[in-house]
Amino acid sequence: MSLPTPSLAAFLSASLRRQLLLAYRRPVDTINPLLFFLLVVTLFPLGIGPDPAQLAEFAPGILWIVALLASLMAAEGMFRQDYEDGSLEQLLLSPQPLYLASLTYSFAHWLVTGVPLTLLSPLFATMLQLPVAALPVLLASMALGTAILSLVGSIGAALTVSLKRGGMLISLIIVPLYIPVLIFAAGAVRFAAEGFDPAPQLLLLAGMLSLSVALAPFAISAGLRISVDAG
Amino acid sequence: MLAVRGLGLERGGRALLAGLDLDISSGQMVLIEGPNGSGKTTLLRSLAGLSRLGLSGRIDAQCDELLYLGHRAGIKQLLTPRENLAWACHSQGWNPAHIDSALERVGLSGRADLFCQHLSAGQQRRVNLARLYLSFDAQRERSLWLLDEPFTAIDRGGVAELANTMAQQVRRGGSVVLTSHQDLPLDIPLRRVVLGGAQ
Amino acid sequence: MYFESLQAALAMDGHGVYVWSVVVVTVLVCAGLLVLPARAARRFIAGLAEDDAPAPQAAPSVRIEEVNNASGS
Amino acid sequence: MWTWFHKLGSPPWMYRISGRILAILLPLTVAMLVVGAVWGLLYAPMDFKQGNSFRIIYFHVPASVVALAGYYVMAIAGAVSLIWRMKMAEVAMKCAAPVGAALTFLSLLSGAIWGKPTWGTYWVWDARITSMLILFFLYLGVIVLYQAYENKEAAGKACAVLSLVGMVNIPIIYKSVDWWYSLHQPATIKFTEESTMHSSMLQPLLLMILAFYCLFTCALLLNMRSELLRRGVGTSWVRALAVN
Repeated sequence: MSLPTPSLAAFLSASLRRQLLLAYRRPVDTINPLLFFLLVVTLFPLGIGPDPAQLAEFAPGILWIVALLASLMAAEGMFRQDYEDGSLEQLLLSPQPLYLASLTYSFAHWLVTGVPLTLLSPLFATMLQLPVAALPVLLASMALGTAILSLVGSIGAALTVSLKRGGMLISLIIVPLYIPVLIFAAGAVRFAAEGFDPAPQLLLLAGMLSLSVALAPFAISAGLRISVDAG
Repeated sequence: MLAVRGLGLERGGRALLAGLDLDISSGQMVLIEGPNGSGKTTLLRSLAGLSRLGLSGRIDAQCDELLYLGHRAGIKQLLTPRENLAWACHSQGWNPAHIDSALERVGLSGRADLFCQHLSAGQQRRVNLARLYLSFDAQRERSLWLLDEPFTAIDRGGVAELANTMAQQVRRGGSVVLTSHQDLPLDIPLRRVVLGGAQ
Repeated sequence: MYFESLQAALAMDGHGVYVWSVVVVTVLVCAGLLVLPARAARRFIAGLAEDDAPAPQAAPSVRIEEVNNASGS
Repeated sequence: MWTWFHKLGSPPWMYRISGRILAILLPLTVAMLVVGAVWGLLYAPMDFKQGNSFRIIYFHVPASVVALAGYYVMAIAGAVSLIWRMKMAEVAMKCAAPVGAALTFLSLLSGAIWGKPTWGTYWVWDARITSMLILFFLYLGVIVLYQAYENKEAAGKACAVLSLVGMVNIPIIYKSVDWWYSLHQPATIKFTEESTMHSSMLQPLLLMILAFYCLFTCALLLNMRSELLRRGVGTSWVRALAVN
């Protein structure tokens, strides 16, 4: 098929603007993960006790586990609406490269879920007594880590969007793939809190992000094609 | 524009059709007919390249533009008709300056800036049909329209206008493939592909 | 043999319970891996012999016809 | 080369050849398993640090090694099915998943039982066992995703994509878990260090690993045969089988 390609940059920026506009008009999708984050952070001191020293020790792990769950929750509905109203069909039929369109979707998803989580994480960290010195590293790890989670989560969402009970399934598919992010990101924050150099872990996260940016869109595109076809 | 060789379709372990050879050349209108469940939509989706499961044979498309309108409108409820069409323009490379005239031709110029969720089902379908006019205005050389039940939920005046546009598209050298339950109010030659006929 | 008697081999200095239970589990898993699919295949063939599977249905025919309803021309 | 590739894609050919392979490989596998097990359990010398419970190594390590390799087999079959649209590769991928999951389960269970005499508890978050647990989830994900799709052709494609994503991730997961373990438990008991193993202990282990590879192959072929039959309902070669 030989279709002329209209301006790619204009299409990608239009797609991004469209996703952001939709998120702005349906803010509940953005706010829910944040509320979930706040609620679960509240549960931990109630569950394990208010001792500041103990909380501070567990804070990196708690923050990252909750961020991971919030991201999982957000990933689930990522393509649902577009699948049901037929927008995905139109996306697949567009002469524009699907690889970049998928990447734009993930990027928009990160902007509306990952970035707010990152920005609010210092607040939650303070509630959990994480040392102030570790906050910059927390921010960096959140920014890098949630971007990876968005990309990997998009793969799961793309593969399960046509299934009726995709919700449980996406957790099973995606959580094992989230584990390296959890280990290195929580490790980085822990190192920073204990006064070690967290640079290696952050660099590893950056490396993983580059890898997912390069490879995840292939899997997302393939998943979307299969889902639209199977529906 | 579209060459189909030995096409076989199968869904859910049931053969829908086998050995279909079909050439769709420039300036041709093809109507796919058949009872419910005979595979009209699946055939149209495979021509569009959306459906590859259970497909055998070859489909070669040689066109500059492929437009598919399916059951699911691809309309975002939280965007206005204008915003919906603007994205379609970027995606297909149409001129966004034609959005206003396209909306006018589907009778929605007064509602261009309302959210689509406030429009009726028929109006939402017409937002989708506006893409046909945008495609028409783009004047692409080899333009192929694949329309699944385009007349559903359209009032009588709309049907006439739509049929007229399809006729113009064909006269201009484009091609139209459509499924329809209704009789077409058209006065141009067409090729009928009847699915699910007796053995 | 490393052990002096069968009793010693079974007891393994108190570790026998663990070692032999792993052996039992391994045998079960291996047997399951090999027997289950083989049995499924055998039953399938037996089932085929009993009720002859329906012949695959030929696809319905497709009719293509040219209609010239150009009223004026 | 290409005729061979073509034949590989033909169900009746595969069914016939796999039957012939199994006729030889199956008895061989059972013999190797029995010999390896008896050798390891009764003839190999005891490890003086761990006592006789170390003999669990002859089941735990082969199961772990082959379970991991099985994931790669599954993912590569998935890749072949996506790239060359080869149905047989899709069958192989689908059938490898439960076999691999069963071996991962065996590895986890034997590891847990081994933990009791060694660490005094059934479950320790050791790097190896944790990685196996994650591998088990990866297998389950593929199996459950396949079941969830009604259209089995779509299921095969989706699982091929998922197993490829898993294959890219496995080295990262293993490395990250290793790092995590060294961070939290520096230099505790590291008992299965191959370098310290005496050759009289190593030889039965190598035999068992080979036996488990053969076991995986046999189980995969048996599963594929059963799957080929199910998919071939109504075709002439399956009906010919029923007549015999």
